[in-house]
Amino acid sequence: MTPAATEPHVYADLDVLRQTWSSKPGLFGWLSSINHQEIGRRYILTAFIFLLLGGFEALLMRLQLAKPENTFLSAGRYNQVFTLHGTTMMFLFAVPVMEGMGIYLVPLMVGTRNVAFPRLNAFGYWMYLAGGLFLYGCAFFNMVPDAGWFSYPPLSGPQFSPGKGVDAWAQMITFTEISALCVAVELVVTILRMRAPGMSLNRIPMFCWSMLVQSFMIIFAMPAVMIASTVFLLNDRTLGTHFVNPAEGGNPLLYQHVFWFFGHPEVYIIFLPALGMVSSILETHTRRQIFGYPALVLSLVGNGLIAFGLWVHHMFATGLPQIGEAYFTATSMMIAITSGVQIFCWLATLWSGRLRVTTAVHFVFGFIFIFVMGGMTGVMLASIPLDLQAHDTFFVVAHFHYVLIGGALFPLFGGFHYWFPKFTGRMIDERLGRLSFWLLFVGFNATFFPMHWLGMLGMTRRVYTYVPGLGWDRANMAATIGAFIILLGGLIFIANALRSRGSGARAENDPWEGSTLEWEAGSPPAPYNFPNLPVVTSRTALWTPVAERSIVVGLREDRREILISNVLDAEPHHRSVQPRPSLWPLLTAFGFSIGLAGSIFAFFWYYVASVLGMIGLIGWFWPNRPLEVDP
Amino acid sequence: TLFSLRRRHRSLPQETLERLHQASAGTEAKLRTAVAIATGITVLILFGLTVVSISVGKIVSASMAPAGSLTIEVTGAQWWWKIRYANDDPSRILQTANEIHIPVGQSIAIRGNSGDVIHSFWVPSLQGKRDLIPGQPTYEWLQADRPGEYRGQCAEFCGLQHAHMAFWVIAEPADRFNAWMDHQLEPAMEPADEQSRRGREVFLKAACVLCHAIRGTGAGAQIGPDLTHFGSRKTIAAGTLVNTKGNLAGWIADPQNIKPGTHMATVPIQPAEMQPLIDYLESLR
Amino acid sequence: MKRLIVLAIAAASLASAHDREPLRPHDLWLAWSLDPGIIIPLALTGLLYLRGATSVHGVSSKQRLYFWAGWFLLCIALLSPLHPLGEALFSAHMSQHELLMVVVAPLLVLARPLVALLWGLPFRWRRTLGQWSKRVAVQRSWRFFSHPMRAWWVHAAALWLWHIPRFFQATLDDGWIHSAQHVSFLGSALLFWWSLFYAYGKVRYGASVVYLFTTAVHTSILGALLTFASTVWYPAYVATTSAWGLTPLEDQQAGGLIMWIPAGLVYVIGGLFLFAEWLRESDRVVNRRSYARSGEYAA
Amino acid sequence: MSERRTLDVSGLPPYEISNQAPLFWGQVLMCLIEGTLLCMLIATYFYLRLGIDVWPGPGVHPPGLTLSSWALIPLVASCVGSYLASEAAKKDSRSGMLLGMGLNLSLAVIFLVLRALDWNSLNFTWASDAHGSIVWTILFLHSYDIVADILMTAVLIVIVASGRYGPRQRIGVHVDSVLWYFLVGIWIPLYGVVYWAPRLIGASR
Repeated sequence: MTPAATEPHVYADLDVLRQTWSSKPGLFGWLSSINHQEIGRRYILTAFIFLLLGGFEALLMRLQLAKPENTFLSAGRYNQVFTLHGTTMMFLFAVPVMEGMGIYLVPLMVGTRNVAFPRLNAFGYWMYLAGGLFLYGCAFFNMVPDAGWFSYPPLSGPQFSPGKGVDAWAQMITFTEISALCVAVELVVTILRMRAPGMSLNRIPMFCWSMLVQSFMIIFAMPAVMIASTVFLLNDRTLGTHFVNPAEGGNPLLYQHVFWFFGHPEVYIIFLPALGMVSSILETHTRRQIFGYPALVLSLVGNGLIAFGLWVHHMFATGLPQIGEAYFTATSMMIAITSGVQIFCWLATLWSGRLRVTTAVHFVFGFIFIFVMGGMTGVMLASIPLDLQAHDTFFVVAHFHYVLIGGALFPLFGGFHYWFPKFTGRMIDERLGRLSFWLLFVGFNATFFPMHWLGMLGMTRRVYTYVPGLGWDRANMAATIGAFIILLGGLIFIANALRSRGSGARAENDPWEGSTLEWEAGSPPAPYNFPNLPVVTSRTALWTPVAERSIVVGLREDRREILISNVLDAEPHHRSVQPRPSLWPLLTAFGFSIGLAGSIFAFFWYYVASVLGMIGLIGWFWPNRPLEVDP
Repeated sequence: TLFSLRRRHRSLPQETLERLHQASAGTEAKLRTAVAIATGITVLILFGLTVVSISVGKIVSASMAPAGSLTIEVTGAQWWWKIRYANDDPSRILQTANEIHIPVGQSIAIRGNSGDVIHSFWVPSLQGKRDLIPGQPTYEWLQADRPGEYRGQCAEFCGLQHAHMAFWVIAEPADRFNAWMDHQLEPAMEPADEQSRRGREVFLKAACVLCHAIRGTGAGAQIGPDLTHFGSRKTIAAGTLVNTKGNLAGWIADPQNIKPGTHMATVPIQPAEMQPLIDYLESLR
Repeated sequence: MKRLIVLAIAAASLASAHDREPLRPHDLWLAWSLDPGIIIPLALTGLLYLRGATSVHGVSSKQRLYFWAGWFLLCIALLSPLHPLGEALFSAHMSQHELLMVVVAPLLVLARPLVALLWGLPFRWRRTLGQWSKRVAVQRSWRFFSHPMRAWWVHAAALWLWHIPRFFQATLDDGWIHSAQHVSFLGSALLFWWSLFYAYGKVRYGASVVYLFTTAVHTSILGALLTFASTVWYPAYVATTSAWGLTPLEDQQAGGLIMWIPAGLVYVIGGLFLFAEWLRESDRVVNRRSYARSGEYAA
Repeated sequence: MSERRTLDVSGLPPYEISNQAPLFWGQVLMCLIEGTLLCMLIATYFYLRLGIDVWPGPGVHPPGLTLSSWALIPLVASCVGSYLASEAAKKDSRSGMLLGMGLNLSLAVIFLVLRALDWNSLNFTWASDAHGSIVWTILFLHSYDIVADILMTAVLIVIVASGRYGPRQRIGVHVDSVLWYFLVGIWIPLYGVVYWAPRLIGASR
């Protein structure tokens, strides 16, 4: 850190601040860290490892499907692989990686020192890690789920899926849900109550808005999947309840309703943060304030609201009341309006700004192109007569990969390049970045575009092989080749990240001349983020000349003091002291994990989880020594 | 558009950032109009598509099989299809498997059910999907306007051999359909030669009868597909193999090799008995 | 202060017993209600507002628009053939209820007509009413129930309880119970919408969005239950729906769908409206703070 | 060294024990999560009801009204204890907190005993049929939450009684009360569903 003398506007004792906010040294410090940057980085890194695993599984599937009657994978193995692929990508990669970006960036963007509940944050990460290890650990001991990432009963029920694979799947959901819910709670409070003075609602950066809406969606959607996976499925399997057992009054469709009540919002939970990233990248790179800020915010909120009314469109084939078709189609179409507004606002921003083209912008263009295509097939699927043909075929596979890879992964990669200097303190190599973009872009389209065609020709999803002579051979081969181009692009992406992290050019605080507060912090930021908390006077905080902005003084530096502000206009309300690093979140997570993992074998382990968890929580909340008493 | 946009902006000289950060009020107003118009057009297009979609749905459901039409009960099972032609006259109820014959130009009612997990009944060229759900029947209808053979497949993941759960719909003119129906209603043909007679004995002696039925013989089990007119079907093992003697031999000898996980048991048959058995089954036309 | 209008509506609805004979399609357009028990209170409310709104200052033209739109739709809901149609079709009955709860109620709340209505009254009545409303007990209980969370519960309870088959069935058999149902639907909806808009001022619009959203979810779950039910909940409609080309089950599904989707859409629009107001308010407030006032970068 | 304009916040209170504290907000969000969970169970109850003609199944008695209704009295009354405790926490009155939490705890335990007696009198289990499954799940989850909050209150009593508490622990007392209000409030609709629904929508649909 540069000494205070060269930073003319620092009114803080940096040494004291650093000592107060740093994690403890050594392994103990690593395990007990509650710093949002460290935990955010851990989330992102762990999620990328799961992305590699999920991608590897995808390659296995593509190899198996490259030609008809292939015997590369057996039927059983293929079912396990696609189950793991879907589960990994949805629960262990896509949601956690967005959470990680949020945990890292939100406190910086709103101008505070940490998330609202730092220990909860650490606990959430450990639960996520434990969930991932649990699923793959079970797989290692041949308890591999094979009923799909959706695990519809009765197929996933006790009768048709003996063994422990599905139980492992169901309990893994609990781990990741707990983690996602923890993050949602702390981000909501961080964004609503810990913003820098002056950052009124209409000045919150778009990325923070997207994380806020996403967090609320998590709060309302994730309990549903816990009901579906734990209460319905796991209890039916291990305790003998009858929620989805038609023989005793249960109903398999109940599971589908509840699962999709979660499952549809889940798509937006993944996708909304990506929209926020696109807005951030575009604002900085077009060097103009993002066009249509209120419209963008409202369409995010609208997206979040409408997403909860669409779950039925995953169930058209189950035989819905005829009279409802018009309603269901109309609502499903409606979600296209909010997405359309976003796209138009970005185009307007591009049109009237002065664009600087970097790798991040490449990914944004790739996103717009792919996502618009995915949106169009989405509109097609909203039509019930069409959906009844395309449902559960490769057309749908193509559609949601266009929406999820195009709509979430490309912006994520763009954001990764954009914020790389902030994460690591080094610039990422542009040439390799563009190369990886083009490979990913071409490979993606080569892989997934033919799948539209395959679906039209009647190739259903989740088949481990197909008979020759149906006209599916060539398109499948093309898709497999495309998958390898994606692999190449991905490898270059990784190589670039590793290489730039070690030997890239040193990054300044604000290499892109960005508009939001994170660029005022160091690259990478000091443990306390800002020497003095900033004061915000406009929507594009950093583009306001320094002379027009104030900084906050008067927060104590010798303890972890933060500023709590009002929701509406971020008027400072009171100060608050945050807890110190602690091993208890890890221990609590460990206790819960042991119990939850054991519970797939016997109910008794829930009591173990409760007792260990309770002991952990008591330790967590026990008054510190020395006691923090205020004067 | 995007890439031309990109070029346009790259060629422009840099201006001072302060002037760029905030577009002028006039530009903003123009952009606002443009975005509003674009959104309006989107809404109109979506509205149009909704109307089109709904009217297509109406047209589709308008040709739904009227009450009293030919009703076929389709029951999904792990990994084959049980087909039952319903009839008020119990003697004209027909049970068969993996192949549906229908008369051309008539709307046929399908009543879907499942004996185990959720399957989905789908003939891409004739109709959309309908899930088959244990414990609650679902309804669908089919109509073929031209004679022909249409492939159908299970469209809901249903376990290990979901990939090998196909069937064929064969649409024929009404008279040929009726002839087929009458023929199918008859019990199995008496073996015509010594070889087939031996084959029937093999069948009835072996474990085959624990699962399969051949009307007119002692075999009446309902666990696996009904084989009364097996020889007349296009495929073996729910669309997995073409129905030839060679394929049948391979299938009986080692079903797990051809369709791993299938519930068809490997029944030990002496090599000398295999040929008669095959000849017998293939003679069941 | 809303209770006055609630009383007026109560009086209006009390007399709104359904006719005994179910409506047939060919009578549809002639089946306007001429029940004085409804017409008189409605007309009286209109007259009072007309008189009051001219004599009191500060009633904006927007408020007038809201009031008259709400009043007109209230008349439509209670006097038009929709009302007798609700005797024959569950879906029509549901449309009537939703009209009251998600269209009329928010419009009347936005119009804030109480002052104008008070001014429409003769002076002495106005003074008595004013004094009565200033009583501590009245003020307190109003404050208690107009808290958004309590209003949320009251509205939710009204909605779910009345859809219990035997209660709903009872409304069709007895005019008084039916009126009680309409009063509790409209009254609780007025309370609910009022609490969202005014209970805390604009500062809490964000919370209002959450209340609206959760209401949208629970009503859509009730609608979905009606839609996916395989049996008819309200046997009273079994005999009457076929005249309108619907099976009783289809009629019930249509009713459920109306509650689920169009009503849900109104909640979404209402939520976005509140959210936009919230943003606008934050802009106004923040520019009052000297340290945070935006200079040339005014948003 | 160029001067920068500053905003001094040293005059603001260093903590806040009220509904403005971040911990309160976190608790409210946790309650939203738990509330969503329990409301989904209510929806599940009715959905399962739709598919069955006789509810609860033949031979199953609907859960009894007597004990469950009497149990409401200590439950609702225990909120008074919570209220006293949270007001005392705001005023930093140790005896007040102890009194409030003690009252809350003892009434909650009485409720729990009544709940256990009532639960014990059910003539069906989770494995009897779908009705049994959902009723047991609702009772289990809610009781689990109640027990967890009782334990939390007990721990807070120990902390406060030992005198080793600061503002953070007082916020804890306040937030504990908020959680208790939620658990009491959410029980009202759950009680209606578990005990009244079989009577109101049981025999005829």
